[in-house]
Parts: sequence; C-alpha cells; structure tokens
Amino acid sequence: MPLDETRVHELRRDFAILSQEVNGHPLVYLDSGATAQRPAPVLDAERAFLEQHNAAVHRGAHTLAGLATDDYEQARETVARFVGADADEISWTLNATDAINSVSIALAKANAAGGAEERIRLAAGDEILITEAEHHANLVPWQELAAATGATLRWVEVDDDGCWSLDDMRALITERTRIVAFAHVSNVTGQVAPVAEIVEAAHAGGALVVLDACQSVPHRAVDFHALGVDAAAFSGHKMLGPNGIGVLYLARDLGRALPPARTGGSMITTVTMEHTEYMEAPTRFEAGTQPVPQAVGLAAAVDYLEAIGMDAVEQHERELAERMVAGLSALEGIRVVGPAAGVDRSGLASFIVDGVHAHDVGQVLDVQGIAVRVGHHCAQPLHRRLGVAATTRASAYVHTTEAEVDQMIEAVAGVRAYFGVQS
Amino acid sequence: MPLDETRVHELRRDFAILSQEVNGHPLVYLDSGATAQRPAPVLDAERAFLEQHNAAVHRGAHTLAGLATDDYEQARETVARFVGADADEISWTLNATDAINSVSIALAKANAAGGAEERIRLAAGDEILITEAEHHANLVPWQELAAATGATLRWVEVDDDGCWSLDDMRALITERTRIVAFAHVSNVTGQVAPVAEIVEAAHAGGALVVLDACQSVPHRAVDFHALGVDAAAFSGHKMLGPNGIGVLYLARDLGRALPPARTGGSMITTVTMEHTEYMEAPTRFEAGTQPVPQAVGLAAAVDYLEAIGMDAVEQHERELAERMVAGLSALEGIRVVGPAAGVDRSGLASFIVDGVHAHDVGQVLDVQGIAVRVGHHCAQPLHRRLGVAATTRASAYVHTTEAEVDQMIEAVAGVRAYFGVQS
Amino acid sequence: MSGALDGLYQQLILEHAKRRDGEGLIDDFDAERFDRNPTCGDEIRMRIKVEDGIITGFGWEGDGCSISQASASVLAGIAPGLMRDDLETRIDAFRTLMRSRGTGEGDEELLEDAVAFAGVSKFPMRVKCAMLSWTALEGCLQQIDAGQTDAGQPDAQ
Amino acid sequence: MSGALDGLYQQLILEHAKRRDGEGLIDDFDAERFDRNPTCGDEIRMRIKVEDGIITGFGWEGDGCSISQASASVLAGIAPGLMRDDLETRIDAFRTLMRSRGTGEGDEELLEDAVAFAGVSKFPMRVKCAMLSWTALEGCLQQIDAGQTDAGQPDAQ
Ligand SMILES: Cc1ncc(COP(=O)(O)O)c(C=O)c1O
Ligand SMILES: Cc1ncc(COP(=O)(O)O)c(C=O)c1O
Repeated sequence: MPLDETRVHELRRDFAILSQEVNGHPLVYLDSGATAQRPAPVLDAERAFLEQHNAAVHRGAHTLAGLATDDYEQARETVARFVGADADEISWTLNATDAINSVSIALAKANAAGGAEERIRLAAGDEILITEAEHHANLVPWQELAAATGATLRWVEVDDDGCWSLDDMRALITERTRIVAFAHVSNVTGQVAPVAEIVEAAHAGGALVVLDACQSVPHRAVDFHALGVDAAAFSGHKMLGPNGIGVLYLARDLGRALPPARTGGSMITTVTMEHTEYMEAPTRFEAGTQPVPQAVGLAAAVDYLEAIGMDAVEQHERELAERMVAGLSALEGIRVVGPAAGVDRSGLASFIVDGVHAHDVGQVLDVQGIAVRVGHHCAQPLHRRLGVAATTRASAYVHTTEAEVDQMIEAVAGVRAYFGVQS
Repeated sequence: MPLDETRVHELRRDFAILSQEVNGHPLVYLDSGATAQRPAPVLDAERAFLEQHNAAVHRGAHTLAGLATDDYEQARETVARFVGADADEISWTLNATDAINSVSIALAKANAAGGAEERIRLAAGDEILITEAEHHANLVPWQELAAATGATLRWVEVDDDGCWSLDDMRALITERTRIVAFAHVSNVTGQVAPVAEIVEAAHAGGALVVLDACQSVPHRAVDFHALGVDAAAFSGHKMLGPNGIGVLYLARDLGRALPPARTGGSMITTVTMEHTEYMEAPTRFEAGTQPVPQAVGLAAAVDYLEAIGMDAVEQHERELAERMVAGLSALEGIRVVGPAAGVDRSGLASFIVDGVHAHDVGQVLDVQGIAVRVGHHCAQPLHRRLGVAATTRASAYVHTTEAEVDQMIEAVAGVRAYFGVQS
Repeated sequence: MSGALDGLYQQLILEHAKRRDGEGLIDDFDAERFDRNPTCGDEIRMRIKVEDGIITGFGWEGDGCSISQASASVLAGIAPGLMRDDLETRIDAFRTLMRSRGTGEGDEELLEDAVAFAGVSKFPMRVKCAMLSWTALEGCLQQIDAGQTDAGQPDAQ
Repeated sequence: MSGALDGLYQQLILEHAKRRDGEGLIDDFDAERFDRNPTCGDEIRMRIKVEDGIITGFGWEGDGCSISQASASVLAGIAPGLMRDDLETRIDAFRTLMRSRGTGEGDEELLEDAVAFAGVSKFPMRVKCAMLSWTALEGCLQQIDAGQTDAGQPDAQ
C-alpha cells in the first residue's frame, strides 16, 4: 500500500508534537534526519512496559523479572528480523556513535592485548578506509584507532556535489586495507552507497566492512545478511524510537572474535579478583543495566514502520526528495548538494543560499514554523570541500506532506530578497 | 517531614506498577536495589517533553531545538545541584557501568597516547586499589586498566560478614597507589564507606578517588564537592528515573585532564580528515545524540526525591533495614550479612538460608507476590568469600511499607520447613 | 503458598535434591564438562565414560538450587547403561518437555523420574536450572565426538 | 514573516553585516584570538593593538551568520580609541543586554550601534552569534594581561 496523502494524514494523528503551533504557525518538522519524532504507539508501549513489567532483566528470579526479560529478548528478535540479522548479532548501545566506538575501542583493545585473531589485528602499514563525506561519528573513532594501532587512515574524496564514487573507493581498497567504514546513506547529501559492491571488494582483500546505517535503516528496507557487512550501527531516535538506545550489529564471526569495549555486570560468567571470563555475544557487549524500556519502544517503532511498509516509506520519501530538489533548484541563487536529479537519494535535501548564511536561512524558516537544520551536520570535512561552513538541510519522514515541502520551498524563495541579496 | 505510613501510602499511588497482583497476591516489590520503579511524574515529564519539545539539542537553530536544549541543560543543572556538583562536571552516559568504563578507557587512552598529565598516568609498579566487595562494574574495568597499563590491581579484603575496614584500606594506600575506587554503599551488604577519610588518605599520596555512587545517590543526600571525590558514577534507573541514562561526575580538574572515551558528533570543535579538536567538559564526554528525554525524566526523579526530602528517604530506609535485619536474624537458620545491628546500613538486607539455595528462597517468595533478588548480585568475589554462590536480597525504597517487610520476613520464616530442612 | 509451588517442587524433586544420586567425580573418564548458569550461579562439573557407545560411567559435582541438583541426580538414574543415541533422544525429549510451558507431560518410558520436572516448564525462569545437567551431558557427548577431553566452556546463557 | 523577524534583523544589523567595518587583520598587534561557535560553525579571528592602555588597532576576519558578522562590524566602531577598562565595561553591558531575554534596551551611550542587537536577546539561540566577537575581544584583553600573544583556544560553547 503506497503512503498517499490520506494515509500520511492518518499517521500524523499519532504524532502529538506535530499538531503544535510554533511561532504562530503550524509546526512543519523537516528535521527528522537529526532526530525523528515518536508516534503514540511507541510512547504507549514504553509506558505499558514500565507500568506493568519493569524489572531488572536476566538477573532476578521473580515474576516481573521474567516478564521483563521476555519483553526484552522479544524486542531483540524484532529488531534483528527488521534488519536481516539473527538475534545474537544485535546488541544495544547508547546510540549509533557508541556502537561505532564500541567497535573501534574493541579493536584497539584486541590489538593492545596481543593474540587477537589475524583479521582483527592492525599494525603500522595497515589501512583504515573511510570517505570524506562521513559523519564525525564514523570518522573520529577511526582516527583514534589509527593513532592507537599505528595504522593509516585513508579516505575517498568527494566531488563538487559532495558525492564519492565506487570507482574511487575500489581504487583505494588494497591488500593493506583492513577496515572499510562508510555511511549507507549520507546525512548531508542523501547519497546511497553501493554496499554490496564495496563489501565484495573489501572482503576480497580480507578487510572488514563497518556500515554506518543511521540514515538507511529508518528510511528503507535493509538486510545486513544480504549486504554481507561485518558490523553496522544505527540509532533508535532516528527511526521513530526512543533516545538512549543504539544498535550494534556484529556478524556472528566478528562477534565471537571481538573483546568487549565495556565490562561490568551481566556480561560475565566468572569473576575473581584476578581474572574475568566473559559471556558470548550479544550479552558480552552489554555491560550493566541495559535500556530495556527503550528496547521495547524500539521494537514498537519497528512494528509501526513495518505496518506502513518500508518500501512505501522509501517511495514516499523519494517523491518528497524529488519535489524538494526540483523546487529548490528552480530558485535563483540556491544550490542543492548531493546526487544529480534522477539518482537515488534519501528523503532530504541540503542546500546553499548564495549570499545568505545557513543560520539566517534557518531563522527565516523558523519564524514561519518550519524546522530545518543548519550547520555542518557533523560533517566538517565534507562542508570544507563544498566551500561553506554550513548548509541548510530539510529532511522528511513518514508524516511529511507535499504541502509541507512546498511551504518550505516557498519560504526559501523569500530569503534572499529579505536579506537584500541581488540575484 | 518524616516519611510516615500515611505519606508512603500517598506516594504508592504514583507507582502504577505497585497496584498489580502477581501470582494472585498484591505485588511486594523489594528489588529496588536492582532497578527502581518510576512514579507517574517521571513518566509524565518524559512524555510531555516528547510531545512538546523533542528535537536534537545543541544543533538546530529552530524553536523546538532551542526549547529542547533549555530543558536538557536545565536537567543537568538539577542533577548537578542534587549531588553537590557544578553543571559542567556532570556528563551523561548509558548507565553507571558505562560511566566507570569511560574513566578507565579514558585513562588507558591517555596512557597509550603518552604525554598525559602526571596525575592520570599509570605505569608498571603503580597500583589501583579497590575492595573485595565491589560490584563487577567497579572491578572488571580496573582489571582491564591494570592490564592495559601494567599497573597492579590490589584490594581490601572483607570479613566474614562481607564488610571491609577503613584501617585495612588506609594500610593499602601507599605512594604507589594512583587510583582508589570503591562503592559508597555496597549493593550486597549495605555497608556505607567512610568516603571523606579515604579521600584524605588517597589525596595525601596523590591518588585519584573514583566513587561508585549507584547505591548512595538514590537513597541519601550526597555531596560530591563535600566528599572531595575526583569522579563518581550513578544510574538513573536506580533512583526512580529512566533507564538508558547514567551520570558521570568528573571534578573540574579531572574533566579537563581526561581525553574522551568516545568520539563523534557534538563533542568536537574542529574536525579535519587528519585531526580533531575536542570541546571542553562536559560536552567532550557526550559523543553523539544524548539521552535527552531521559535527562528530563531524571531531573523529574530528582524533583520527586527532593519533594520527599533525602533525609526522610534515608531515615525511612534505615528503619526498614533495621526491621529486616531484626526480623530475619531472629529466624532459625537465617544469616543476614553486612554490618552489625546499629551500624549504618542502607535499606537492604542480604541473607543466607541454611540448607536452601537462594534461588529456591526467591521462588517461594515469588509465588506469594514478593519480588526479591537472588544470585551473586554482580559481586562474585564477595560471595566466594561469604562461602556461598548466591544470597537473597530484599531492598526497599520510598514506597516500601513496614507491612511489606513483615510479609517478606514471614514468607522467609516458612522456607526451611517447606524444603524439609531440619532446624 | 504450597499450592502454587507444588507443581514445581514435586516431592520426587525435593527427594532427589537431597539424595544427589551419582554425586562424586569418577576418575576414569572420557569426557569432562563444567557448565554454569551465569544468571543464578548454578554450576555443575560432570564426567562420563563411554565404552562401545554405551555410557558406563557417570559422576557429577555441583552447586545450585534444588531444581538443578535434583535434575543431575535424576539424570544419574537414567544415563548409565544407555547407548549414546538413545541418550540423545532422551535429552531431546527432556528439552521438549521443558519448553512446553506447562502443556507437556513427558513420556515416562523415556524420561523415567524426570517426568516429575513437567511442572518446571510452567516457570520459564527455572527451565535453565533443570536443563543445566542435561546440557552438560550433551556437551560431554559432543566432546567425545570431537575427540577432546578438556573441560568445556562456561555456558553463555 | 517580516514582522516576527524585524526585531532580530534590525536594518542597522543587516547594513553592518554587509559593511563589515574593521574587516582585515592588522599586521602590528599585541593579541590575536581565534574563536568558533561549534554549534553553527561561526568563526572569527581578531587582532588588537594596545598602547598606554588604549586600543589603537583592531581588525578581524570571520565567517558566519549576519548576526555574528554585524556584531564584529559594530564592535569595530566602538573599540578603537577606548581605554581597556572602559571597553570591559562595555563588553559587560553588551553581555547583560544579550542575557536579558527581550527585557533590556541597552544604554546607547555605552553601546552605540550595538543597541540594535537588543532584539537578539529574544532569540536565545542567536545570542552566542552576537557574543562571538565580543568574547573574542575579551580573550584578547586577557591575553595581554597574561602576556601571551598566541591564538586562543577554540571556544568550547
Ligand atoms: C554498587 C553498584 N555498582 C554498579 C552498579 C551498576 O549499575 P548499572 O547496571 O546501572 O550500570 C550497580 C547496579 O547494578 C550497583 O549496585
Ligand atoms: C550518518 C550518521 N551517522 C552517525 C550519526 C550519529 O548518530 P547518533 O548521534 O544517534 O549516535 C548520525 C546522526 O547524527 C548520522 O546521520
């Protein structure tokens, strides 16, 4: 079933926050790329859990603890199935950033301890390959791992539109490459990476592939097994789910090989004062009390998205993105970055208004109730390459209407005149 | 105002989960030491935030982002004030375990990178001092840090009741000691550590003090500045607040010296492909999208606790603990561990039922609707010293009544007979 | 209280928890395994001897709740003298019973005294207590197949 | 839209954002500072010269929103020629105005063209844009006190 205007308006009723007025105008929320809003079923699922089953999981023997543990593991199953993974390949983290750091910290630990398996060992001369378009969350942790191991960080450069090419990526994958990390979908340009092709090239040389799936899992059907990646990360708050929960996918083999980044309760089998033995994945990667109500909420978000259908979500956003790109590009002095028209892009558009700083653009939209994001979007190198400190980004989700997109475009159309910039 | 029965019954109305029946009996929840329940004002605060102000903080320029940022920083102020800290000394983590790991991982990083300040540098011959009573969360990370730096892990031993002494601790603090880490209140014995005295001894030798405040902050007034500790950790879910949020306190000096354990968005000033510069504390320690609604919920929990008054909370729990200890100790074949009667202990009692495994004890209580925790409570070394694999722990909170404690004692009184253990 | 509990703590289980049949490690063995339930700390060390595909020696040492200890004791009355394939069938039957969430009764011919554990399946959190010794035995059999005799890995769940 | 925005984007501010008075780094200077607002990426590099306690040279280079750029331009009309103590009084007055959340009007004698920023205080998220150059100048003065001339630390917030 496509996500047509009727259905979108039905869905909007689930989002209380969208019925608010902001600065005297109905809120037009076009910042889902930064954080999504949560529909009532997600809020209700979390609250029901807290009012009926809440208890420490995997620890107690009492009835509530049993119910809570069932809900918790059921949530893991739901999320795993949603992304084409097995439940024991999914562990919870604070957010996607934490998930990526868990991999880089674990790799640094494994190397420091010595005796790590060949495929997770890095040394001087080895290379970690990323792209110039990465979010800082998928960039700085690799700088740190390079510093810790003596490996070299390399990157695929982007073009004038902020996009990078498969050919350039392939050319940089050599026998020295040990890790290839990149975003499935860019949070600035909306470019969609050819994951399977990169996995093939990377695995041919024995490199691990780490996928930043923050902007893909919420917006299109994703199957980690089919893609063949070794690790992946995404966040609950970007997919209609709770804050305070991220997901780390570790393919079974890698989950067996990696030591835990964090240690503590609930992830051990035996602890003496001298020595500790750890459980297997995924529990090994879940030290301390986990975000249990959040896992329940995230599973409810998955149910909500599946009820809409991820293909319908993708299609809806593609249409909105095309509308944004066409409408904005038609304006004098506006440059939309990212893939050319007709090329796959996710439901967002980042743009530069000639002569007006992004912050001022955002301000003009905000007084009209339109929430967009302005800044470097945690991608400074990309922006440096684009020659600006900041862009303005409008990002859509399931509740976004064509009318909202049009309203945003019309507001942008008035910006340059307001600031007296000549065309 | 003391927390008398009338007031306790008033408070109970805020906890929907407590009005449930479990196994045909009204729920008697005596497992707050593992995870506390959340009163309606906490749930409502989180939901109100999500339905009115939810947005990415410190990032957007739009109105919601501004409101969300205000709420978020206001929550930090509230929590900081509650524990006698300045707002910039408080950063959010996944849980207390994550907070302690953030310190140990940061120290390992600082050492590996070289050039760390003298006071945070560890080397072979240096010592990390903990106790045999620690929760695994305050034990395993220090084993890891010792392994990473070549330092030696030492510990204060406990006596037959599971308690350790200030004299023994002092005797082990030498000029080699660089870190002293211990629980303010033990989650098994309820023993309360003489923090100020230990801080004095540790600081005299130049060692840092890391306080595991998981079981103190929820249950009594705590002032980190007054105690003089260098770092401290506690969890939202144990203090009527949300899961998915922990608190790391870093005294200003230490916060300046420590590198971030995690890196990514929102904690940087400048990122190039080659190099990254970080913000100052607390932002430096908050990579990626933070648990913003949880921070708001945690602040609501603090408000709730402050409305009761932490002295009243402490007093209430002291009375309940005395009642537990007296009632249980009077039973044939029951041994309560922890401080002797009359000595300060928090609102819990862990005990051993002669001839009956803790798991069976918990089961007998559970069918009567009484939820207690059984197991090693993430303190295997302590239990090994007590000569058992598991104990049964009853732990109270603001909503616990004397009648509930009595019910628990009566249920325990029937256990040995049921299993046919002779007295 | 008794009513609710009696389905779980059958008289036979309470007796076995005290009798502890088969307790004690045998010296002449082909496989040894140490398993632990990390949630509650129950643990068992088991050794078996297999000759011509028949279990000829069986002994265990353990610490844990009455369910886990009784289960090892009951197993000591079943395993010795069986062909290993037959034993595997029984392990599977026991696992099926434990997973039945109160609906199964168990085949007394296959499971003998172990049918007394049928009530445990209504208490999902106790199922792993009952399974501990059976999983350890399964581990021993796998070791023999793999030709190892070293103590097994602590159980992860 | 104009109505709501005009309190923020006073005509004088829009003009200054274009005029960019004082733009360009001076070569002969006693203090230099680079500050950046990490949230939005606005940045400024500022150099000043001080002789006998009087600001005799002032120049800046920057990139950012109109508020931050106009604010630097306005400052260029205020700072040169002032005694440093006097300048500090004005920085404090500007900060007070910015923190007034729409209630302050600003003393025109002290703040001159900078009173045009009064409306910014109603937009809490833009206050740090307006403050950027003023904080940088404060940093320069502190450097002179401390006897350093190296570029400052990037601003943490
Ligand atoms: C004394 C103590 N320290 C640390 C922890 C770990 O807290 P969390 O599981 O919330 O990280 C706990 C609770 O489990 C505790 O009681
Ligand atoms: C592509 C991409 N990667 C990583 C992140 C980091 O996610 P989080 O802040 O939830 O950790 C984001 C979102 O901010 C993102 O868009």
